[in-house]
Order: sequence, then structure tokens, then C-alpha cells
Amino acid sequence: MKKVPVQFTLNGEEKAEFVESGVTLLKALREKIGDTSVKAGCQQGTCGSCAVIVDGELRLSCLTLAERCGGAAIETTGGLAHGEVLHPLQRAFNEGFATQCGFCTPGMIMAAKALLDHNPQPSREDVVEAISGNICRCTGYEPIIQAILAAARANSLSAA
Amino acid sequence: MGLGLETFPTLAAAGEALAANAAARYLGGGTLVVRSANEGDVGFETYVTASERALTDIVVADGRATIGAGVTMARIAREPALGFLAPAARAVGGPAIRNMATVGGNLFAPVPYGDFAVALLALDASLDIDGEPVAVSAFLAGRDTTHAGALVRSVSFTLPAEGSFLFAKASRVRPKGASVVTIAAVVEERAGTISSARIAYGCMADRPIRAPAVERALAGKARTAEGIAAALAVATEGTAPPTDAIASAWYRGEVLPVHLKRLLLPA
Amino acid sequence: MELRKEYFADERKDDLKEIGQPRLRADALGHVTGTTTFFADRNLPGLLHLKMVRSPHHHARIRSIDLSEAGRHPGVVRILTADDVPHNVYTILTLIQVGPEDETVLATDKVRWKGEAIVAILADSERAAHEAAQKVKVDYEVLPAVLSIDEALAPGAPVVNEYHGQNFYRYDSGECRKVRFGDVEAGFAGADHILEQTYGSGPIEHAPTETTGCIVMPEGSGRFTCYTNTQAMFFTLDNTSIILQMDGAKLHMVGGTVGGGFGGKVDVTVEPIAILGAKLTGRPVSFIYSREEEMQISSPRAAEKLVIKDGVMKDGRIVARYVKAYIDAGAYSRHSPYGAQKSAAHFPGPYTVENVWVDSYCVYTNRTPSSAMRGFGVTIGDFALEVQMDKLARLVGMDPLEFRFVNAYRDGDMKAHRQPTEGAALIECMQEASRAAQWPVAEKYLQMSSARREG
Amino acid sequence: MAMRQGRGVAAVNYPTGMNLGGDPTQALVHSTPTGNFMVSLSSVDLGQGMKQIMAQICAETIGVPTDRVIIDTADTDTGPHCMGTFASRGTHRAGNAVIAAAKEARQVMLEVAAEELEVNASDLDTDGTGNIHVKGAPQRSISIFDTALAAHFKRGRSISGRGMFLIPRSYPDAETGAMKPSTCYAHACTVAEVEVDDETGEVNVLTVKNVFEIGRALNPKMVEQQLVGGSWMGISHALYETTEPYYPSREHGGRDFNEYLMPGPGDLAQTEVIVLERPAADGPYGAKGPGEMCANPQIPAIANAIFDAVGVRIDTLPITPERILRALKANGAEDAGTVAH
Repeated sequence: MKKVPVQFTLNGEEKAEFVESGVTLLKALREKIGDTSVKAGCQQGTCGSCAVIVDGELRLSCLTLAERCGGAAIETTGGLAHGEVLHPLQRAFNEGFATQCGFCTPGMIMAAKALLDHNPQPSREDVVEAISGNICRCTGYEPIIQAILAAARANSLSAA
Repeated sequence: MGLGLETFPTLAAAGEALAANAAARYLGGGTLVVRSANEGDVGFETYVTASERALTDIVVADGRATIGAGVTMARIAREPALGFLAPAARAVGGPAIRNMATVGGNLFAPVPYGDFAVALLALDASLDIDGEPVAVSAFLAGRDTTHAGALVRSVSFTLPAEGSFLFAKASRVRPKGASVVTIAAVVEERAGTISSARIAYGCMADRPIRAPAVERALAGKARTAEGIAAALAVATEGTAPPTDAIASAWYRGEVLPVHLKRLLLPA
Repeated sequence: MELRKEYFADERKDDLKEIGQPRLRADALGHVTGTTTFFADRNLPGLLHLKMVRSPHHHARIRSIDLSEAGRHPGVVRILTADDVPHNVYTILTLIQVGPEDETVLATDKVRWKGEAIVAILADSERAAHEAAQKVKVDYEVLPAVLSIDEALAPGAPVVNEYHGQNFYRYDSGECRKVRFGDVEAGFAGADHILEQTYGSGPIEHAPTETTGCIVMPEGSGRFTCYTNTQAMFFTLDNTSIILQMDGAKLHMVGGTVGGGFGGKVDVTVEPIAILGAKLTGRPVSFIYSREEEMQISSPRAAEKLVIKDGVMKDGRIVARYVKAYIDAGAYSRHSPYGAQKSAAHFPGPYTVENVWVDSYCVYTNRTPSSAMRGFGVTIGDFALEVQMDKLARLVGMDPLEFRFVNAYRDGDMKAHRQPTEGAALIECMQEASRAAQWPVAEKYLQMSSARREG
Repeated sequence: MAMRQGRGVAAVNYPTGMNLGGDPTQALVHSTPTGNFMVSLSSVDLGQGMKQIMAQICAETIGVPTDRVIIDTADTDTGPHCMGTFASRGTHRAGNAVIAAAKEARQVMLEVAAEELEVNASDLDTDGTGNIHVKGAPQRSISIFDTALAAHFKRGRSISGRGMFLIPRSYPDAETGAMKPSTCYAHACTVAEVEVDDETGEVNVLTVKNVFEIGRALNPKMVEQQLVGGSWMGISHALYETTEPYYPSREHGGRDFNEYLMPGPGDLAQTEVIVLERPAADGPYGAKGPGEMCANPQIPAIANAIFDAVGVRIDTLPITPERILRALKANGAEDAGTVAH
């Protein structure tokens, strides 16, 4: 199988890898780089468990080819915390009991981060729209919506 | 054999590569073709894509818009000059899909997808295929035959008059759900009556279709319950809705006039 | 959420230190940082990918299987067939002596549902496995299929599963699990009204975000470590041991962190074949359902059909309840014989009815085998019962909530399956619902207690 | 167009456990040299929070804070047998096993502390924060840290315990069906309010008010998570879900999360959850298993509310817009909704 070089930053760290041509970013991250915070829930683009942020935009890593990400800045939930200091979204999901099985959580947090990065004070409707591509089977979504709104409030308090 | 990706500087070069390799598929945003590969479609082994600049351009000038086939739904949704189209662009997928899904890809999306193509059909858009203009209606009709495998460079259309573009999508799941019925319309009014109407449906056939009987029945009528009654009576004429996991053909046929009525007569 | 402590306060001491405290979940930190290890979060060098070739027919005889071309496909390491499986015909509940063994791990001469596993391809890459799967040639003789409960039970219906011999599970009680309590015919004879209604449901998928799967590592010790998302570690280990005729001491199941189960991960469908693959190739093997497999191949909640006939008095008392419940097990038993008898025990619901007759059938059809799901044997029955209760209330002209108070079970009441009621709390739930939903009921119902009957 | 509102009620109970198969779970508890406690199990956490709840149960029983307890579960090399996580049995069965094991470990711990303090073990109690003291004389105390050290390095004792919870198998009587299918029962009553579009058959669930009686809320926030999520699944079952939309036809089964329908975050009902606690005599600290029950009562409550709204009965799940619309058309849509509440 043909291998091609690809270079990008993952959560601020330079990565340079030879990947199989045509391999998805999902597989490159999980199997090559070892970032298993990115989950394979469907590989169809219908569940959002694999969502990552590429150059500031939410994308599905299962439908993105790794070699098209050359030079990109990629963010995943696996790189969101600074040591023991959690990102406000992570804190809000934890303290708000917004995670049960935890499988959808990393993708859900990426979807929420993509929202808050562009819109720090979202309405409930904005939050609903932002997570609409992410499936959660455990929580009924309400705790997740509340956690994202709580993180936004925490952000605004710390900014004030 | 493993998969591979080949990137060409122009669409024309990509087209030549595709013509030369039966096991190659064009890769746009990836939402259709990469999924297919992930799910075990071994009918192709090469992704072919083009980096041509025009594919990602949006040009709005002199009352006309030209959108590159590689422009994503998210970009259209936030393009101020195309504000009227934002609801149609936002009807596609969730936020991540909209950052990936392209105008070109949407033209090929099978039912129950392809909501944006419904909007393009109502706008009577013209496609640039190999430098030749092709009406979107003709393209869609020949999507699996004469235009199978066509590489679309861009779509262009005359900007509709302010307030004349209407769009509605009924789905089971909110805010992101596959379509039960999608309706796009360009309805122009003069002196209280409809001077012209173009109506397009999604999910009322195996691809987006126009509703000529409705268009004829609306012409010259007022946008009132009485005025549109004749149009609603022929709403399903010429349709052949699919049955799928989202809805049955029967249901789609039953609710189409309801959604058409609600679109034409806003509360 | 609101905890209403005033109910049953005298039955409870609220002096505990850790119990009752809203402690943060210790596992949530791993979830929010993406560091929780799910079974698939392992990269094992030399990993083989297992893809199943499945039946495209509801019911067919397999005339022949030609693996010659597939076997030569680049990247294919091994193809497993029924001949490789030491004990190929199994049933999960054999561990609790619920037989007969009725399901093939890999099909031999027949397939009984569209999606049934036939051969397993082990390849270096998923792509190679998919490609080779296209080259497996199976010659089928398509047979007439039975796709509904009614078709299955019709006289002369084709037999779905020869291990049973008829299209229903035979209990020691006969063609169905029975509950007989009081004299249901006498109850109907004395009733003011009789209402018989039929209810139904389609199959329902658990749809966990993490699909069913496992990764198996052959260890130097001759043992096999299987990272799995099963809901039942020893169910899986013991069934694998039987299927592979392998001493259980050679098996090491590691799991316990599952991306949603809801009952969908209690079947033993991936581990035995993956461990077999690891044994025969000496390499680690991954067998993970695709999303489409999870949706259409993994067992759903059974479709059901329920016929409920009730006798009710003008004052609202239900005096007789007759239930025929049919569970569409699909082609194989899995957990369905258990579900059907759990269902039998559930009727007549949380109500005290003196005359009860229940027949609960586990029916075989040429469909995806169904199995356990959240509310197993109860969920669809509760839908039917509670819609029936609404209809009965309207039939006798009573408020639907008050009607339920009239019939609610209390401590000490004998249930149809002959256990005295203990710890009942239906009445209090309804009292609180009346308050919370501002659904007024007569004062006498608010004075009722589950702990005793008035007067 | 008319949006018609209606409300419906349903009341249910739910059995804990799978007695018809025999229902065992075992647990082992031991202390580390510095007084942390390991619980070994083979029970599976599906996301419902089994590990956290077992830690709280063990901590309560031994008398230490929850964060001093570590759960090691679902490894068949180290964990004693558990039947599995299903049948609403996890908390109840494993919880009882953990209590039994923790009681035994606590007894050894108190005996070691008694030797250190030169008193009788029966005179000792824990304070829940990591200390053991003489009842009525809190100044005469020893930390659990020191007690564990003493057990390991001085007294040669194993602060450990074995726990076994078994419900023996019940065999139904072939003729009468007499059987003991489960142990305790959880209860619920749900009132749902819906709005039905009588031109399209679409249903909005406006509110669901759920009252659940669950024995004991071992961790109220986790109870809430599960009940809220379950309530959503109940709504989902009522109106959306099936793998085969045209059952018994096998055509058009959903293959992905676009085709397999479940309510999205924009479809949520205003959900209220109220919890009552009637402790089960045989439950761990009175707990019952509410994990399955919580998704059941919404289904009939919604079905009944739809009837209340538009006067049609849909007796087949899921209650799709199509089924409602067909029933409305069969009924004559203009007469719908006139049935008295």
C-alpha cells in the first residue's frame, strides 16, 4: 500500500507521519498517532463520535482523508486539558453529569468547542444546532445542553 | 488493493484521470464517497480530486451568483450575499457535515438527501460542466445516464427578487433529520398576484423534480388560501415519491400539499 | 430532579454518609478527557480484521461455498467456515439449561435469516477483507420464508428452525408459558363490560454509540486475552469455552467499560469467532460490527403481538384479564424463551386482578434473531396494558388515573404468578403524579396507601 | 391546520433481577497497606455508573469516604463471578454482594483496630472520614490508615471480605405459572402532554412528568441521569424507533443514525423527574433497579395523550405520523379531537 507523508499539528504539537494513501483522519489519529479520544461510532458521518476541529472548523474525521490535512491545525478532546486543568467544557460535562457511557463525549465536546470558539454566548437554540450531528443514546441530550450553557457562562465569568 | 488519493491542479485533469481509470471516483467533500469506502464499497480504489481555485469561489455580481462546486454548505450559510439561501444550506446535515458537504456533492446525493439541489432546481440554476452550461433540471434528469460521472465546476443562477425564494424541509428529527419532503420555490408577485412561480420538490421522486402543474396553477393567482387551492389540488401531479426508512410514498404524497400550503401561506 | 422524602419516611433512615450523596462519578474524568479506554482503543501489532460474509436471503439452503478465489486474495490470511468451529451449534442460555442448541456460529447447510453469518474472512486490512468477501461464492437454493408471527403459527407454515421442529419454543408447560390464576371465564361471565384489543410493535434497536465488538490477543502462554464490550463477562467466557471446546482457563475476558449496552451486548456473537481466528492464525484479531451490522444484524428488541381481553365492572374493578403474548424471536432463541416467560410473569401488570390467564409464546420467524433489550419482556406489554387501561377507563366512564387507583396492587395482594405483593408503591407514584401534573383525583384516592387496604 | 393538545397517563412496575435463571453475583473486598479498599468484581459498567455506585456502597459499609475505594471490575482473571449487567440487576445484585464483602472486611478492620486500641471490636465505630473510634469516646481513636498498616505489618491480618448474593433459580409451575420471577419491584407513573398536528400526524411531546419509586437513590445525580435519559428513550420508543419501519416487511430498515429515527436535541420534551424512595427489604441500602423501568411509562402515556388529542388509537409501535394520519383519515379528520377529556 502506498504511503504518503503528512504533517499537521495535533493539539498544538507537530506531527509528521507516513500514512496509507486514502486513509481517513480517524484511523490516522487512532491507529497511527494513538489519539484514541476520537471514537469510531459509525464511519458513515451519522453519529459525530469522531468529530474533531480542523483549522477552527468542526469536521468528521471518519469522512476526512488524512493526507488532505497537511499543514492543518487539528484539535481533539484528547488534547483539551492542560495537565490536570480541565477545559471549561470538560469541567461542565463532568460536574453536570452530562456523560454516562462516555463514548459520544469527546465528539460532543468538540462540537461544543467549535460552537463556543465562534459564539461564546450561545442561546439554547444555538447549542441544540451545534450538537445536532452528534448522537447520544444515554443522556437524552438535556444534561449535555445544560453543560454547554454552563461552560459558556463560566467562560463569560472568567472573561469578565 | 488499498485506496489511494490523486490530486490534480485542474478539474479537467481530474476528469481525464477519471476517464482513464474505471476504479476511480471523484472526491469532493467526502461525505458520500468516503462513507462508501468505509462501508466496504470495493468498486473503486482511487480517489481523484482537483485543487482548482474556481471550485471554491463564490462570485455574486450583476444580479447573478456563481458558486464553485467545492463550496461547502457552511460557507454558503454564512455568505452575506446569499442570505436567502442560508436556510437551504443549513438544511443539510449537522454542523460538521456542513463544513464538508459541497454544492457539487449535493447534486449527486440520493434521496432522502440532496436538499440544496432542490433549492438550485427552484432557482433554475445552470451548471458549468466541461465549460458548457447545463440546466440543473437537465442534469438531474440525466444524473445516472447522460450526465453520469459529470464533473461540475460551478453552479450559477439569477438572484431571485427579495423575498421571493421560499424553502421548507419536513423531517422527523430536529434540528438535523433526513427529509420527508423538501420544497423550494421562487414565487414572484406583481400587484397582489403571482406573476411566476418555480416550485421544486425533494423526496417526491428519486431525485429533485419541478412541479410544473403547480407552477401553472399558481400563475395569475393571489397568494391566499383561495388563490392557491387549485395549485394544492395538483400538488402531487407528476410525483413518484420513494418509500424509505424516513417515510412511505403514501405519507409523502399526503403531506406534500400540507407543507406546500404552509410554505406559500406563511402564518 | 426532585426527591420527595415525605413518602415512606417512616420506612427509611436518612442518616447515611456516602449513600444518597451526589458524588461526582469517578469515571467521568476519563470520559471528558477522552482517556477512558474502550475495548477498541488498542493498537496491537499484526492485527487482523475479521469481516463476516452474510446471507442475502431470508431462508435458503446452501448448496456450496467456493472460497478458492477469496482465499487467494492479497492480504487474506485465513477464512473460517463452520468446519473450523469445534462446537458449531449452540444456544446462549444453555448455561442455565435452556435448550435446545439451535443456532450455528457459522452456517452449514442452511441460512435462516437475511444477515446470518456464513464465513469469516481474516485479513491484514479491512479493505482486503471487504475485497475478499466479494469473491466468496455461495450457491443458494432459496426457500420459502416466514416473516411474521401470524405466518409462523399458520398451519402448514415452513419450519424456520429444525432444532425446534415447530415455529414456537416448547416449554415444559407446552407451546407457551402459562399463568393460570382464579377462574377467568367466571370472571368474564360476571363482568359488566368486556374489551378485547390487539397491540403490536416492530423490532427496536439498542443503537449504542459504540458498536458490538472485541479484540483478541493470543498470549505466549497459550491463553487468549479478549478485550470485549460484552454486558456479561462469564456468559461470554463460558459460551466461548463451549463453542470452541476450549478449557475456560485459556480464556481471559477483559471489559467493563462499555459505550452503551441497553441489552444489546448480551449475545455472544463476536468473541468466539474472533478467538478462534486468533487461535488459528496466531495473530491478534479484531471483530467489530459496522454501524449497519449493529443496526440490522445485532439482535433487536423483539417485535410483539399482544391480545388483551378484560372483564370490568361498572365501578371500575377489573375482574378478569386474559392475555395472549407473542414474541417474534426471529430465527434463533438467543434470550427470547426467557423473555417470553418473564413477560408471562409480568401480567396483569401492577394491578390486583382475581382472575388471570396468560399464554406467552416465543415464536420463530426467518428474521434477525431478537434478544434482550432494556425492559426485556415488559416494555411492549406495558404499552399494551396501559393503553388498555385507558380504554377501559373510558369504557366505564371513569377518569383514567382514578381507574388505576381502583385496581392498583397493595402489599399482601396475591399476584397472578402467586407471589404476595411486597414493597408496592404504585399508589404513591400516582398520588404524586396527580399533584405534579395537576391532574385532580378524588380525595379518597389521595388517602390510599400501598401498605394497607382501607376499611 | 390545527395543533391539538392532549394528555395521557400510565403507571407501571418493573421487576429486579432474573430469578428464572438463578441469579448470582459475587464480590471480594480487600484493603491496601495504607487503608484504601479494592473491590473486585466482574460486573460490567455500561455507562450507567456501576463502578461509582459500587464504590459508594462499599464506602458506606466499611465507613470510609468513597474516594478511598477503588473498583476493579470485569476482568475474568481477577473478578469473581457476576451473571452480568442486565435485568435491572446490577445495582441490586452486585450491591448486595459488595455489602456482604465489605461487612466482612469491616469486621476484620475493627478487630485489628480493637487490638491496637485494646478495646472490644464491638465497642468501635467509624466516623466516615477515615477514623475508627470508641463509641461514646471519640478521642480514643485510630485512623484507618494506621489500622491497615498494623494489619499488614504487625498483626498479619487480611482486612478483606467475601460477598455472595444468590437468588436461587425459580422454576415456573407448568400448569399454574406459579413462580418467583424477580425480587423487588420499582414503580412509576408518567403524565405526558402532546400536541398533534392533525394535517401531518406529527407529534410534539410538550411535557413528561415522571414519578419514579426506586427504593433508594444511592446517588441522586446519577439516578437523575439515568431517569432523564430513560425518559427520552421512552419517548423515542413511542414515536420513532424501529429497525423495520414496515414490519413485517423487511424492507427499508435503517442502516445509520439518519435512517434509524430517534428524537434529536431539538425534539426534547420538558421533562420532570420526581423520585420516591420505599426501600426494598432485600435491596442494597434499599435500592431497587430502575434502569429499565424508567423508559417504559412514557410510551403508553404518550399513546393515551395522542388519543386524548385527536381521538385515534394507535395500538402499534412506533406511533408514527403516518399511522396517526391514516387513522385520522379513516376516522374523518374533522371529527377528531372531540372526545371529552
